[in-house]
Amino acid sequence: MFLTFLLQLKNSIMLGCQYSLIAIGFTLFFGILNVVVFCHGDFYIFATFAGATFLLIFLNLLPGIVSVILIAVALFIAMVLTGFLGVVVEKVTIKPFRKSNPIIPILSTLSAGTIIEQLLKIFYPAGSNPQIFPNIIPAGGINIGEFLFGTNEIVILLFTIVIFIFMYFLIKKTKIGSNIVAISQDFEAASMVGINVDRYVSITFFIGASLAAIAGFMNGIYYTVFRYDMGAMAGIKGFSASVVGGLGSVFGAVIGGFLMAFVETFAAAYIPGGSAIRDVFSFVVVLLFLIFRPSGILGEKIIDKV
Amino acid sequence: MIDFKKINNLTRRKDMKRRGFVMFLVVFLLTFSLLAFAGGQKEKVVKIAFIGPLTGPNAAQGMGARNSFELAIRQANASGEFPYKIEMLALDDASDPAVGANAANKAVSDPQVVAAAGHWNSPVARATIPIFHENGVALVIWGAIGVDLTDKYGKMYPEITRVCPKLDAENEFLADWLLTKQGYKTFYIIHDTSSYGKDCLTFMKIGIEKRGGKILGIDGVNVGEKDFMPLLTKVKEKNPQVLYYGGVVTEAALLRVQIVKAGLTNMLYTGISGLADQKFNEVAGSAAEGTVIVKPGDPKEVKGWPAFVKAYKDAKFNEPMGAYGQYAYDAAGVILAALKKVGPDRKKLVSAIRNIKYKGLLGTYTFDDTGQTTLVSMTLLVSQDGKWVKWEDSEYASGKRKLPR
Amino acid sequence: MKKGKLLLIGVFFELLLLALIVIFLKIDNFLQSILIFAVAVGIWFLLARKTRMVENLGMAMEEKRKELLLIALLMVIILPFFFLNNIYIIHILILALIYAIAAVGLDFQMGSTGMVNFAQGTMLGIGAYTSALLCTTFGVSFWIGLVGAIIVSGIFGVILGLPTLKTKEYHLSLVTIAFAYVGYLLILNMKWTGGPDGIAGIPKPKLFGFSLSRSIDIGGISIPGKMLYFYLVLLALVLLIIVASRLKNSWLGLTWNAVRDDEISAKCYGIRLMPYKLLSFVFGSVFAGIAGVLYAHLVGFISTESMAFSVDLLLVAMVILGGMDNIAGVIVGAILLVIIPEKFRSIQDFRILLYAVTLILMLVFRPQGLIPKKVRVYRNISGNR
Amino acid sequence: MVDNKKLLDARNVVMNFGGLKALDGVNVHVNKNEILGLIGPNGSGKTTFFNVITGLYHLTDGEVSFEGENITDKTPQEIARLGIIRTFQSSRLWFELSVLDNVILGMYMREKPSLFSSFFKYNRVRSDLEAKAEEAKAILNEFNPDLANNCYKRAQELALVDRRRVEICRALVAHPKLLLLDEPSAGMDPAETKELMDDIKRVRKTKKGLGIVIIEHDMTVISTVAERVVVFNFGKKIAEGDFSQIRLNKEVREAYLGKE
Repeated sequence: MFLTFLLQLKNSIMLGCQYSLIAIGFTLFFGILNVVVFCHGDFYIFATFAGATFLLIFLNLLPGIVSVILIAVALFIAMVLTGFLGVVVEKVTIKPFRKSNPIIPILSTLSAGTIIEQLLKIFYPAGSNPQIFPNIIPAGGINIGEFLFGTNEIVILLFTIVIFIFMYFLIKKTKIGSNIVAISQDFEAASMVGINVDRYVSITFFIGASLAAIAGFMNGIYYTVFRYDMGAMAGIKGFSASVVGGLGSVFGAVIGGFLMAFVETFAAAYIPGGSAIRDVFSFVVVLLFLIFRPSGILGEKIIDKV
Repeated sequence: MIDFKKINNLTRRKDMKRRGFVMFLVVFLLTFSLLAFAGGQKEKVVKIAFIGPLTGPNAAQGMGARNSFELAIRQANASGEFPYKIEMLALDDASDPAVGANAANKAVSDPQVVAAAGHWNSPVARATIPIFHENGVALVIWGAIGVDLTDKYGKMYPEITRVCPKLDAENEFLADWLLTKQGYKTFYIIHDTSSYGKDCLTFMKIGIEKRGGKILGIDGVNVGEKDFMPLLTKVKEKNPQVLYYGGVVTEAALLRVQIVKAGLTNMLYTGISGLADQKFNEVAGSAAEGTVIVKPGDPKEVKGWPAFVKAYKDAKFNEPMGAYGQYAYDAAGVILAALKKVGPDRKKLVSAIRNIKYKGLLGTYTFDDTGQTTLVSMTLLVSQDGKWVKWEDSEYASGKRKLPR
Repeated sequence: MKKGKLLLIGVFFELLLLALIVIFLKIDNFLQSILIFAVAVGIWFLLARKTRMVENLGMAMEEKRKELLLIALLMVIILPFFFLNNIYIIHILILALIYAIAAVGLDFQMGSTGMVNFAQGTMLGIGAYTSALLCTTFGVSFWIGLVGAIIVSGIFGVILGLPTLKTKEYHLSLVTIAFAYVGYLLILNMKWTGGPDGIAGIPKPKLFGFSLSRSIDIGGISIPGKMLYFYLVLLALVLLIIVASRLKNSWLGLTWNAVRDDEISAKCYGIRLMPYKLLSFVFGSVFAGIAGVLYAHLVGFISTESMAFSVDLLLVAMVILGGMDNIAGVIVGAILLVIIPEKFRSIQDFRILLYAVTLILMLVFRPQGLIPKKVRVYRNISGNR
Repeated sequence: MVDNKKLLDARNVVMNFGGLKALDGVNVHVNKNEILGLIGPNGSGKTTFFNVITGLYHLTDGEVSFEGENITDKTPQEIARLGIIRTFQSSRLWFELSVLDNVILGMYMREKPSLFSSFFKYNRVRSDLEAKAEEAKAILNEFNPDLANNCYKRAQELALVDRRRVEICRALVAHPKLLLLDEPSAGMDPAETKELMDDIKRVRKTKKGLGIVIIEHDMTVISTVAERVVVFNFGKKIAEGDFSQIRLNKEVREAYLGKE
């Protein structure tokens, strides 16, 4: 009984890692440009495709090389590609609309997402079928009594923690971070004091997208099966998580991600017939937050300036 | 008629240019009207409609079936037994009832169409059956296995017949094998929330309980779900002997992989034709080993099979045949046989198809009073070394390997 | 410029348009349809460049609005007669009109009040399910089903609208997205909605005794039931257009726009935001509900596919493409986005891709839509234009 | 001759944003028929004061009463309906609407728009709106004939001066009892400023009993139009009186004029 509870806890943490990584991207983008990038989930699935492709290439071209290095390289490539994708998407579908009605960027990014998804489906070999993520992490793991902790799970968990720490330092301790923060506080002012806003916007999108890439890569490692159309839902979940945590707050995004994961997992596990409508529960949580605390857990209160 | 002079005067500048434009407009108008109203006047052809998911999630199944169907038509034309040219009118239902309804309307509104074969998804069939009934066009279902399609609609409407076995037969067979032959006792059922999954649940449940098996739990998952760990952790606690999944390949494979991850190694994983696709073995990889499924009538049995496969290859289609190609092929065969008997007449064809006795690829087709084919044969497959192997010649049957218990 | 001549120009263009539409629908070949489209667009640009045709047309629209609209309506009425031998096209036309109704409803939020709403398709589904359930389980008539659907979708409109008290822009969009998913999943997983099997055998409405499912003969030519349904839907659309334009051209429309353009100054002029935002949601949902009913009784079958998220997106795209806060524009957008994909069926897999690309191009090069909104004109005041 | 009945009376108003005290117990009153000038360096809390009066900010402490009625806890809408109308520093028109529509919407509070009538008495609603349009056009014409002539322009297409004019028209047609002008002359050249001041004077002549509070940086405006001046600094009222006295006030000089 209690063991099952622990296992469910582990499951939700695994899911939470992915959600929060995606959510951070949303929160960064919103912080700096006040836009919600609705194709973020497609960055994520794109990264899964990229990662899988390069891993396959490596495993076929140079078998017998230490797999750790291969994984690192593949992940790196996936991150870079996705990062650039993010930058391009910003240039094409967000920059032109900085001044215009917020409805417009919502739609432009949405359609950008659709385009990515469709391109994957049409031009990736057998893209409309479920794809296989090469099984690179050795099976097995640590057994603490009945409690099984898989190798890939350990890897994912550690890696996520590293990323969180990295993000913390990036935002708090580096020039890039401070500039990004400056821009998010006041776009005009930042550009006046001579921060090259466009450059930092691009940097932010690169970072956000590559975080999604990491999440996508983990998605591959964890589930090993993926399909072109799995991005949209992941994106919406990430967005929800960032809102629940408080749009604009990185730490909030992390909390939000895990909260969403907990709700879903335990709804599926402990509510009779809950697994079919687990998303209902998470979305209801989102709705409750939006109605009673729109600023989220850590977001600062929204007051419209006069 | 419109006086262009006036219009010219209206538009203030008095050069010839504008007159030119207006004339251009008229010319363009006339040409295209001609272009539009011409057409239709061709040689005498008879069309048979094929409807299936040519796009969307099940496009692979749909295209394979479409090609097989076309193959049958080509052969018929080549045989020269028909005094007219037979054409296939291939329509897409995109697995969406509304689109399917459009397609059905398109089919029935084309006077040259004499009969139709249709649908891989039961919901789409439910949407189109009334349309075919209203217009008195025979519909031979080649791939949709929802039970009510014949049990309910087939009983009411003489237009509806089905050449593929319905879903309950498969579950019945599987349940019988699991309980009486293999003696499994405790089961856990997971199904997707599509109507396919729900029917799977219904009939597997019946099959198990009828034989005194014990169902430890039932859970639904949405199509497109990828995280089954919470569910499996729950299952592990219940510790059943068999996990039955009522659904289709992608989720089935994801589930299979996570079963291994969750350490449920001493549990049999099983399902029906929804899993019957090589893709499952590819995607689930090593985890797939030892999965047992039931699939209607393994065509490789019948002796016409090699010829059929060869013909399909020679036809140089881009897509593989899919799991339901042979049924589409026989659906075409049934329609053509009836056509040969009564000629291109919608009304006559309806009854002709119902009462046909046709020797097809998979066997001899006759239809009962619900329009369901009486031709039923089931094969049991087990995943062995990344392939679906017939149970009889598998190492599991020979005892070389053991099924988990 | 004489008014009579203006009228003539207007009529001429409308005839041209009608011809184009008929031809476009008649042709089954993808390339030909593209070609026609290209030619039409080309001619339009030539005219706009080189002649006064277009200005005059604009003037005609101003001066002879009523007459031209009437003639246009007549043309729409005769449209189905071109396709007597092809019910399929009439079916498509009906779908176009139905989606137009839903899109006009969505425009109350997106265009007039400036709130993006991704749950309009869900509302359509709710309306459809309400009527379907009433008609199949309680066997009531189409009309009672319609009334029921209007009430229910109105109520859900209030429910969806309430969070707007607290949320704006992106948060609001998330509210609607969440609402859409929750609605979809609940209907999919509940017993009494038929779950994934949906609801089949929804009866065709009866009009003065005879059912719209069967065709009737009038003076030799048999008029298919579909065509009567077409007129039913057309009637609904016209009535709802009148309602919509009255709402938009009265104080309600003005206040909606005020809320859209600047909430704070709206407050400072005594405009209470909440009731107006709610109203726009309620009206929008009711329109969607009516569209849903018409849809359900047309297809005769309703399942959650008809209210999937893609439908929500499609409706939003219609409003954007056509032109926000402009009824005519929205209707054009709806009709285009229903009819053109039917031509694209021949290039199956690329269809959705083309959608998305067009939408982005649209947003970049003409964000105000095909037919941008116009400023309100007050007739009888001195020195007009 | 000014009749000295208090129109607006704000007693020790305190407004806190987190730590920072934007308003620190200021007492300001406005009489009928008078033009009160409100001056002070940037960030001294002038605009905040407007926002508090109009109910956009909810004040931390103190009390505001209007014609003897306590409006401290009223919503912006209610306050507007009582007759306090303001303009904004960065003019806040409804930019996608035509000039005409902007002014017509100014008359919103004089109406009781009802759904019923917009359906069933549509023609009456229209004719009523057209009457409103006439009135709007008339007042636009008073301020600037070209405005009346291009009354179908979208507000966003207007020049700054005209935007402010439209804003004032919009405010006037709402029949205010107290009119709050937030830096109406900001970004205008002297000539335009002059016209503006004439406009303001004309307004106070035509509208009987109207009180006006005007925030300004431009001392010439204050000196010409304001009968009484209140000086803010760091959220406190540091001086009050007519301009001639104020300019001699030592504290004010340091705080404010010293800067110029």
